Amino acid sequence: MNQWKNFTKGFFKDNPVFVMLLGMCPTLGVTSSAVNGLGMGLATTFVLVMSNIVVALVKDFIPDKVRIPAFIVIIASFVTIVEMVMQAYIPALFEALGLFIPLIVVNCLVLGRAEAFASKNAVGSSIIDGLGMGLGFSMALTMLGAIRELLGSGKIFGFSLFAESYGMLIFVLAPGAFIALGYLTAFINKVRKT
Amino acid sequence: MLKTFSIGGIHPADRKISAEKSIEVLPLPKRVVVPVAQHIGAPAKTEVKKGDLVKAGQVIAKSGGFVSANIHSPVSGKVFKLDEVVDASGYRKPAVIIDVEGDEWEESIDRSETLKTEITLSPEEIVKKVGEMGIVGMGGATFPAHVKLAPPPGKKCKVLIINGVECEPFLTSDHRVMLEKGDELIVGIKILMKALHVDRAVIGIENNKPDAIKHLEQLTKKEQGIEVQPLKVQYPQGGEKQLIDAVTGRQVPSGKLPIEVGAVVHNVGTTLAVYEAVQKNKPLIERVVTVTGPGISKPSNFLARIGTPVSQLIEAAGGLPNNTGKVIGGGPMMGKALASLDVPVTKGSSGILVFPQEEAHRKPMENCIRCGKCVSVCPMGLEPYLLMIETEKELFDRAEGDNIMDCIECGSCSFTCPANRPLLDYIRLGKGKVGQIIRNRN
Amino acid sequence: MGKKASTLPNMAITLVIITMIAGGSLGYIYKLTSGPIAVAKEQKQQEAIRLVVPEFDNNPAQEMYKIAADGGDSLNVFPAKKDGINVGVAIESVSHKGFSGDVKIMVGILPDGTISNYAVLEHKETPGLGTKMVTWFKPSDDAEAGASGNAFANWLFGIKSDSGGGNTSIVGVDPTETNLTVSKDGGDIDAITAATISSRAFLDAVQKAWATYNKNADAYSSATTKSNDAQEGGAQ
Amino acid sequence: MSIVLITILTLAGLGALAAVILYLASQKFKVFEDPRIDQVEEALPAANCGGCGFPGCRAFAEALVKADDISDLNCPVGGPDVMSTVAEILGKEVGKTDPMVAVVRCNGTCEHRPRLNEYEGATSCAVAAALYGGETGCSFGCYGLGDCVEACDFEAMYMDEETGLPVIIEDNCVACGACVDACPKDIIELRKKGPKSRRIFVSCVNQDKGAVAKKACDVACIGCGKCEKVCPFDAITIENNLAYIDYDKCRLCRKCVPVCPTNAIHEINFPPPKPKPAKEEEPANTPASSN
Amino acid sequence: MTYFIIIISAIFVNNIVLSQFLGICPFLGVSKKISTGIGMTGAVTFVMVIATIVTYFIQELILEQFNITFLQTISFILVIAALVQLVEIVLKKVSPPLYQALGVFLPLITTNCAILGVAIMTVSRDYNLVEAVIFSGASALGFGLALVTFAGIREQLDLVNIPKGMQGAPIALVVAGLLAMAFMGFAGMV
Amino acid sequence: MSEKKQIEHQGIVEQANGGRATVRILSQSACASCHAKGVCTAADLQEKLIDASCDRPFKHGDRVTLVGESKLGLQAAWWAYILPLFLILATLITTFTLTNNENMAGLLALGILIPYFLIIRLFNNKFFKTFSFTIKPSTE
Amino acid sequence: MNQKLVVSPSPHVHSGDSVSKNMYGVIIALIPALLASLWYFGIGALIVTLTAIVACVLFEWIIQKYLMKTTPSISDGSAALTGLLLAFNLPTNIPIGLIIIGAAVAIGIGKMSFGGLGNNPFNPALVGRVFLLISFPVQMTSWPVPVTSRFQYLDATTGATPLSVMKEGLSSGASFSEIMSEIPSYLNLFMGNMGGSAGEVAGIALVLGGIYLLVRKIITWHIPVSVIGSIAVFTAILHFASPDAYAGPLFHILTGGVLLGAFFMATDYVSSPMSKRGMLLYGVGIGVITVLIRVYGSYPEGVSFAILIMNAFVPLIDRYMKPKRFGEKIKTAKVQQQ
Ligand SMILES: Cc1cc2nc3c(=O)[nH]c(=O)nc-3n(C[C@H](O)[C@H](O)[C@H](O)COP(=O)(O)O)c2cc1C
Ligand SMILES: Cc1cc2nc3c(=O)[nH]c(=O)nc-3n(C[C@H](O)[C@H](O)[C@H](O)COP(=O)(O)O)c2cc1C
Ligand SMILES: Cc1cc2nc3c(=O)[nH]c(=O)nc-3n(C[C@H](O)[C@H](O)[C@H](O)COP(=O)(O)O)c2cc1C
Ligand SMILES: Cc1cc2nc3c(=O)[nH]c(=O)nc-3n(C[C@H](O)[C@H](O)[C@H](O)CO)c2cc1C
Ligand code: SF4
Ligand code: SF4
Ligand code: SF4
Ligand code: SF4
Ligand code: FES
Repeated sequence: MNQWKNFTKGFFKDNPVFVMLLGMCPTLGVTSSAVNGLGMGLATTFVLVMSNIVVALVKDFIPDKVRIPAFIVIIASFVTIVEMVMQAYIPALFEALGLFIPLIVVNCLVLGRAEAFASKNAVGSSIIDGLGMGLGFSMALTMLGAIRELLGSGKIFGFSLFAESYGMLIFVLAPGAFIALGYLTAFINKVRKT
Repeated sequence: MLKTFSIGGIHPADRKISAEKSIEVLPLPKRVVVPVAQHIGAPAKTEVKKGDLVKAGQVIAKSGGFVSANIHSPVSGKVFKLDEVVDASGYRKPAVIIDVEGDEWEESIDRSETLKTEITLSPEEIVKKVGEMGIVGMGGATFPAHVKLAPPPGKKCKVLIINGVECEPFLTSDHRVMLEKGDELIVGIKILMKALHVDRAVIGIENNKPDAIKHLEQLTKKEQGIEVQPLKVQYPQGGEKQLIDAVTGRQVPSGKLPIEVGAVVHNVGTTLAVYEAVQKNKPLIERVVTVTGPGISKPSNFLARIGTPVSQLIEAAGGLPNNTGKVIGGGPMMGKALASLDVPVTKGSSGILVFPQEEAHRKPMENCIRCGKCVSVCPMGLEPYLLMIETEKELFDRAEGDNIMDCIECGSCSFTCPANRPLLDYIRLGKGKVGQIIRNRN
Repeated sequence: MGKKASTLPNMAITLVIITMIAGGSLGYIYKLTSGPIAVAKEQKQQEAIRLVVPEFDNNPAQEMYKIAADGGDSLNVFPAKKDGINVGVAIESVSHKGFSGDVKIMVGILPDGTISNYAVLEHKETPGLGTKMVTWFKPSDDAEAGASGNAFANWLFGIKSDSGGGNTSIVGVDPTETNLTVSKDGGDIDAITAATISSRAFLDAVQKAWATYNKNADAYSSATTKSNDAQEGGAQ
Repeated sequence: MSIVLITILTLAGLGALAAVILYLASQKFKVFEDPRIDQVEEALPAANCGGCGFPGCRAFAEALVKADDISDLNCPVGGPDVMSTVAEILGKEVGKTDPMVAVVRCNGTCEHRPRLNEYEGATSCAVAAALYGGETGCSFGCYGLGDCVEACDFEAMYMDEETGLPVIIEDNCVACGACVDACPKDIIELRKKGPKSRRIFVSCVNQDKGAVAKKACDVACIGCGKCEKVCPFDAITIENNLAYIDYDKCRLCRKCVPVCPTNAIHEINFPPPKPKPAKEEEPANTPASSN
Repeated sequence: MTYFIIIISAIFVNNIVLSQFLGICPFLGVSKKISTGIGMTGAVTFVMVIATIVTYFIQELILEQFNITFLQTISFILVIAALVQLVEIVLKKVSPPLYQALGVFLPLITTNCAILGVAIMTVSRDYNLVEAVIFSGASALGFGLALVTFAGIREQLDLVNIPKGMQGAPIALVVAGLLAMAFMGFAGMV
Repeated sequence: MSEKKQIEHQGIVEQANGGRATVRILSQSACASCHAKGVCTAADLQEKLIDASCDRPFKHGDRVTLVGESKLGLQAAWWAYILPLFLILATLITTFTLTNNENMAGLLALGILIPYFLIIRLFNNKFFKTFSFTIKPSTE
Repeated sequence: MNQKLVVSPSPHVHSGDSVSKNMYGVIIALIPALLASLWYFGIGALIVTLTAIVACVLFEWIIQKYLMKTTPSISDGSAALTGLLLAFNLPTNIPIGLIIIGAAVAIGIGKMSFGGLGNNPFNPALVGRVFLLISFPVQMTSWPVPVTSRFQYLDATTGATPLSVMKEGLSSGASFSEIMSEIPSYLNLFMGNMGGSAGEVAGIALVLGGIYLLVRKIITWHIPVSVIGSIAVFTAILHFASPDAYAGPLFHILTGGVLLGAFFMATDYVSSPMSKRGMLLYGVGIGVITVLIRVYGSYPEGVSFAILIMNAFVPLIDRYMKPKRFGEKIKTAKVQQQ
C-alpha cells in the first residue's frame, strides 16, 4: 500500500473524529482548551503507535480467540505507562485530562486500529498507520480545543486574543463541546466533499 | 344541547344556495353514457351489445357478485356502442352508450305518483328486490344497498339510522328529497325496518335544515318507532361512524362495520330509491343532483337520468360561467374535481359544483408547524400530520400502527391546516399502500 | 508462521505470558516513575507554599503537622522559617461548600496574623465562573492583566473593565479587622460576579484555616517559643 | 515482595481468569466474522442504495461472502468492475451482467401532448396517479411531478422544464432502479446500456387504441405494427396496442426507427441520422453523442 | 439522604453523557430507536452495577492491599471485558429463549467506556460499596434517560428534512448540545 | 396502545426442518449503525443462532427476516437484566445495613444471581413459548 | 370557458387559516406586554425589542438565502416572533452585542440548523436566551429597576428580581413572610412593577394576551392551565407544609416568566406535543421542573430550562400519548368484558 496515502488518510479521508466518529468521549471531554486537546491527542497517538508496533510484532503468536484480550492487555499497558509518565513529568496536564487518560484503553480508535490494521500488516506500515491516525485524531482535538478556547475564553493555546470576559462561557462547558463539534463536523464534511 | 359526535369536526361555511329550489325534472339527454362500474365492489357484466334496443329500466349489465349491483338502462333507445369512456377519474372504463329514442319504460314499473304505503313483500323479498333494482348507497359511497340489509349471521341490527345530515357545504339534494318526498321516505324507512327486523329508526338531520326537521317531525308523529333527531351543525356529521356516534353515543371500533354496534345507516336518497324499487318496481335510473356554485346563475336541484352528461346539467342551471376554475362532482369537501365535462351522472352523483378561478386554487404548501390543528379536528382521532409524513417517507408499517386505515377521508385535516399541507392527498395514497400491504399479508 | 491454534492451554499460556510481560514492564516503569511522581507531587506543594509565604530556608513539608479543624477536617500546617526564624505558615485548607465539590486551597498566614497570599490547589468549580477564584481574591494588578478590550467592544458586550476592582483582595488582610465573608452575607469581600457560591466556599476555606490556626496559635506559639523567642511577639 | 513481582502475579492471575472466560465465550459464540466481509465491503461503493436487493452494502457483502455462487448477485452501482474485484477477493465467478441504464419511456412533451386540465394537488406523481389519469388525454403518460427525480440518489435525473419530462443523465445513472420503483406509471425501465451506450426503445407506454392514443399525444405508439414487421430479428412485439423492443434481441439495426409513423421509437447515442437512415449501419467510430 | 443526592446528581445534574462525556459513542450510535434505548438501559445498568461491585473489590482487596493502584486501568478493563462476555455466556447457558430474544432486539452491550469510567470514578470518589453501587446504577439510568430522550428527538428528526450539510452526526451533536444545555437547568440541585 | 409494532432482523437459515428453523443472525453491536464499524468490529459483532417457527419450507442458506413483536424485547430485558438488578440492589442494601460488612454484602449480592438464574432456567419452556419468532423470506 | 379546469384531490375548500395569521396573532397578543414593558423600562425595552426582532429576521433571511439557498420566508412572521419573545426574555439593560449573539443562536442553532420553521425540537427563543444566560451570567442577571430608569439603557440602576431576592433570602435563613415585606405587593407583581426580563413582568398584560390567543383559538387551554395549575399545586403543597421555608403559589405564579412561559412559550406549536393528553402532561412537567429549579436549583428562575427540558421529551410524549382514537372507548370496554 502506498505509505503516504496510508499516513495521510487519518487526517482527512478517514479522520477518526470527523468522519468515523470514534473516541467521542475524550474528543468532547478534554477539549476545553487547545493544549488539552493536543496533549490528549499526543497521548493517544503514543499509545496507538506503540500498541500497533507490538501488535504487529506479536500477531503471529496469538491464537485467534484471545486476540482481543491480548490486544486489550497490550493497549492497557501502554496507557498505564502514559499515565505514569505524565503524572511524573507533566502533572498539570495529567490533572487536566483526568479520567480520560485511562479511558484511552476503550477508545475504539486504538483497539480498532490494532484489530483492523496492525493485526494484519507489517510493523512498518502499522507504525505509519498509527501515526497517521493518531495525528489526525490530535489534529481534530486540537482544532476543537482551539475553537472552544477561543470562543469560550478568548485565548488560543493560552494566548489572549481578546479579553476573557468576552468569552462565551458555554463553550467551555458541556453543551458548547457538543455544539462546537457538531458545527465543526458539518464544516469539515462540507470541505471534505469539495 | 344538541347531539353531535364526540371527536374533532369543523365548521365550513354551509353556503346552501340551492336549498330553496325545488326538484326539477331534467329533460332527457340525446345520448347517455352508462358506466358499468358505478358502485363499490365488482363491476357489473354487460348484457347488451351494439345496436340492441333497450327500454328505460331494462337491465343492461348484471351484478358481478354479491357485493355488486345491476345496472339498468336509464332511457329507451339504441345501444350506440360499448366502449371505454373517460370517467370522472380520467381513466377509461367500460360503459354502455345509448342513443336516446323516445321515453319508453319497462311495463313492470309503476310510474304513477300515488303513495303506496302497504308493504307486501317479506323481508327476504325486500332484500332481493333491492338487489335486483340496482340500489346502491346514494350518500356517496355507492355501496350496494342489499348487502347492508343482510347483516352477517350472529349480528343483530338494533337501530336503523337514516342519514339526512347532508353536512357538505352547497349540497341540497337530500334536503329537497326530505322536503318534497317525505311521505315516500317514511314508507321507505318502514321497508328498511322490515327488512332489517328493527323497530326503531332515527332520522338524523342537522339543525341548519329546520324546515326538513319540522316537516319530518310532523310526518313521524304518528309513526311507531320512527323519530327525528336534530343534530348540531358540524362536519363530517354525515360520516356513517360519526352519525352513529351522534345519534346513539356508541363508537364503531376501528376496522369494524356499523353493525358491530347494532346500527345500519342509509341515506335518505337511498331510502327513497328503496321505496320506489320495492313499491313501484322502479330501478335506480334517475337521481336528484344539485347543481350549484358561486358563479352558477340558476342553482338548482334536478332529477336527472343516470348517464346524462354533466355539461347538460350545467347548461340547465344557466351554463358555465366564464371564469370557471374547477368543476366538482359531489361536495367541496369530499367531491371529485372533474377533468372534463363530458362525464356522465352516475348513481353516486349528489351534486355538481362549479367554482370560479378565485376559489379553485390551493395555496402553496409550507412546512408543518406542528400546530396540532389537524389532530384536533380529525373526527377519527388520528394524527394527519404524522400520517402524511409517514406516507411521504414510506414508513407504511408505522402508518398502519397509527391507524391510517381508519381515516374516512373527510378532508377536515387539509381544510384546517394553516400551512396548506395536502394532508389528505398523502393519507389517501398511504391508505392505498397500506391496504395493499395488508392484503398481501393475508 | 502459522497462527497458533485456539486451544485452551495455548490461549491461557499466551495470555498469561502477555500479562506477565505487561505486568513486569509496568512494575518496572512504576519503579522508575514512582520517584518522579512523588517529586512532582511534592513540588506542587512546595510551589504553593513558596507562593503564599515569604522566602524561607527550611523544609516546611518535613516540619508539617496536622491540626484539627471544626467539622472534622484536619488541616496540614507547613511552618516556614528563615534562618530558624518563623516567617509564616502555609495552611492547606478545604471547604465543602463549593459549587460542585470541594475547594482546596493553600493559605499563607504571616506571623502578625495577616494573610500573605493564597493558592488554589484543587477545585471543581465551573470554568470561567468559579475558576476565577484563582486570581480574584488577589490584589487587582496581578489579576486579569490581560483584560483590555476597546471601548466599543466593551459597550457592545457590556463589559465593565472593573474586574478585580472593588473590595476583592484578601491579601494583606487581617481577618480580625476584615470580615472574610461575601458582601451579600454582610461581609467585606465582594464575591466573584455570578459565582457567589464559589466565593463563599473559598472564603470559608480561608476562614477555616485562619480560625483553626488561631485557635491553636497558643499551642503553636508555645511550641515555637522554645526555639524562637524573637518572633513570639508577632505571632500572638 | 517487590512491586514488580506483585504486579506480574496480579496481572497474570487476572489474565488467566480473563483468558478462561473469554475462551469459554469464544467457544460459545463461534468466530466473529469472516474478515472477507470487510474486504468486500471496502470494495463496494458504499452507496447503500439497495439496488442490489439487500438492505445495504454491508448486508450485500455478507451475502456475497456467504453465497456459494455469486453469479446472480450484482451491484448495479459499481458495475462489472466492482464485481470482478469482489470475485477476486472471494475467488468466485461473477455473472456476466451487462451494464444497465434507466430510460424514460414517455415522449409526451408539452408540445406533443396538449394539457386538457391543470393539476393542483400535492406535487407527487403517486398522489396524482391515485386521483386520476393526468392532465392530458393520455392516462398512461408521465405526470411530470418528479417522483422519480426525488427517488434518485445519484443526481442522475432532472425534470426538463420545457418538456415537462424527466431526463436521465446517463453518466450518473447506476441503474439502481429506485426511479423504476418510484414511478407509478411504470414509465421508467432499466435497459441494457448497449455497445457505446447505444440503444433503441419505444418511448411510449400508451395502451389505448391507436386513434385514441394519437389524439391524446402526437408521438404515441399507436400499435400499427410497422416496426414489428420491419424488424429482422423478431425483437419487437406488440401487445395491447403497444410495441415493445426486447433489448436482448435487438441488434441496433435501426430499421424500425424511420418506419414509425409517430416517431415513437427512440435511438440514443447514434451518430446523426444519414439522409437515408434505412441503410445498413456502418461501424460508427465517432464518439457517442448524447441525446 | 446522601443516596438520594447521589442518585439525583448522577441522573440529572452530572449526567454521565451530557456533562461527564462518557459513553458518547453508544449515545450517538444506538440512539435511533426508542424501544432499543429502553432495553439497552436495562442491560447497561445491570452490567454496570455488577462491574462496579467486582471492580470495587479488586480495588479494595487487591490493588490497595498490595499498593499497586497503578494497575487500576489494566485490571479494570480486563475484568470488565471478561464480565460483559460472562454475562452473555451465563444467559445463554441458563436461558436460551431470553438470550435469543435479546439477540434479536438489543444491540450488544459495549459501553465499556462508560463502565470503566464509572468504575474509576467510584474509586476516586471514595464511595463505599453501597454508594458505589447506587452511583453506578444511577449513572446508567442517567445514560438511559439521555439515550431515550435523544432517541425520541432523533426519531422525530428523521421525519423532517434536515439541511443536507447538517444531516447525520452534526445535527445529532447539536441536539446533544442543546439537550446538555437544557439539563444545565438542574445545576446546583444536589 | 394500538401500535402492534414488529421488529425485524435479517438472518440466514442455518438448518430447517418442518415448522422450525434455526437462523443465524449477526447481532448488532452498539456501533451497528455507525459506518465506521468496519474499523472497530473488535468485540462487537457476534453471531447468534435463533430458533424460529416458519410456515414455509426454507433451506440452508436462505436469506430470511426474523419477525417478533417488539414489546418482547423489553420483556426479555426485564427478565434478563432489570429484575436481577433489583435483586442485587435489594440484597446489597439489606445485607449491608444488617451486617455492615461490605465483603459479605457484595458477595451475597452477586451470589443472589445464582439462584435467580437457576429459577429462570426452570421457566425456559414457558419463555420459549413467549419469545417466539417467525420468519419470512427477505424482501428482495 | 377560457381556462383549463383545475383538478385536485379533495377537499376543495380551505379554512383560510395560515401560518402567518397565527404568528401575527401571537405578536398582536404580545402588544399589551410590550406596552407595559415600554412603560416600566422605557428606552431600554425599545432598544432590546427592536434589536432582537431585526436581528432574528435578518439572520433568518441571510441563512435561508445564502446558506440554505431557499427562498426566504421571513414574511411568515415566525422569525419576528422569535425575536420578540427573545427580547421579552432578556433584561432591558443588556448590551446590543449580546442580543445579536442571542438572535444568531436562536435562529442559527435553534431553528435553521434543523431546517427552519416547524422542524426545531427546541424553542428557538429559549435556546437563544439560555445560551446567553449560561455564557454571560453577569450581564444576564443584572436587572434594571422598573420605572426609575425609563430613560437609561446600559446604565440603568439595577436591582434584583423578586425571585432572586427570595432565593437569597430563603437560603440565608430568612422566612417567606419576612422576605415578602421586602418585595412589592401581589398587586404590584401582577401589574408588573418589579425587576425582571423585558416582557415577563406585567402579569396583567400577559393574561390579556393569553385570553386573546385563547379566544382566537390560536392556542388551547391545555398547556397554560396545566403549567400554571401544576405550579400552583406544587408550591401550595410545599408552602403549606412549611410556610416559612417556601414561597406561596401566588408568589410563584406572578413572578418570573411563568405567565409569559405558560401562554406564549410553552405553547409554541413546533416544540410542544400534538395531542391534548400530551399537552397536559407536558404542561405538568414544565410546572414541576420549574418549581424544582426555583426551589432546589442554583438558578432563581427555572421556566426557560423547564420548557427546554420538556421540549426534549415532546417526541416521547407524542409517541406514547396518542390522541384518543375514535372507537377506542368501545374497544377497551369490550376487552374488559372478555
Ligand atoms: C368491504 C366492505 C364490506 C362491507 N360489508 C358490509 C356488510 O356486510 N354489512 C353492512 O351492513 N355493510 C357493509 N359495508 C358497508 C359499510 O359499512 C358502509 O356502509 C359503506 O362503506 C359506506 O359508508 P360510507 O359512505 O360512510 O363510507 C361494507 C363495506 C365494505 C367496504
Ligand atoms: C366524511 C363523510 C361525510 C359524509 N357525509 C354524508 C352526508 O352528509 N350525507 C349522507 O347521506 N351521507 C354522507 N356520507 C356517507 C355516509 O357515511 C354513509 O355512507 C351513508 O350515510 C350510508 O348510506 P347509503 O349507503 O345509503 O349511502 C358521508 C361519508 C363520509 C365519509
Ligand atoms: C452550569 C453552571 C455552573 C455554575 N458554576 C458556578 C460556580 O462554579 N460557582 C458559583 O459560585 N456559581 C456557579 N454558578 C452560578 C450559581 O448557580 C448561582 O447562580 C450563583 O452563584 C448565584 O449568583 P450570584 O453570584 O450572581 O449571586 C453556576 C451556574 C450554572 C448554571
Ligand atoms: C402560540 C405560539 C407560540 C410561539 N412561541 C414561540 C416561542 O416561545 N419561541 C419562539 O422562538 N417562537 C415561538 N413561536 C413562533 C414559531 O413557532 C417559532 O419560531 C418556531 O418554533 C420556529 O420553528 C410561537 C408561535 C406560536 C403560534
Ligand atoms: S381525512 Fe382522515 S385524517 Fe383527515 S381529518 Fe378526516 S379522517 Fe382524519
Ligand atoms: S394542521 Fe398542518 S401545520 Fe398543523 S400540525 Fe397539522 S399538518 Fe402540521
Ligand atoms: S436514474 Fe434511476 S436507475 Fe439511474 S441512478 Fe437514478 S434512480 Fe437509479
Ligand atoms: S416518469 Fe413517472 S415518476 Fe417520473 S415524473 Fe413521470 S410519472 Fe412521475
Ligand atoms: S464511548 Fe467513550 S469513547 Fe466511545
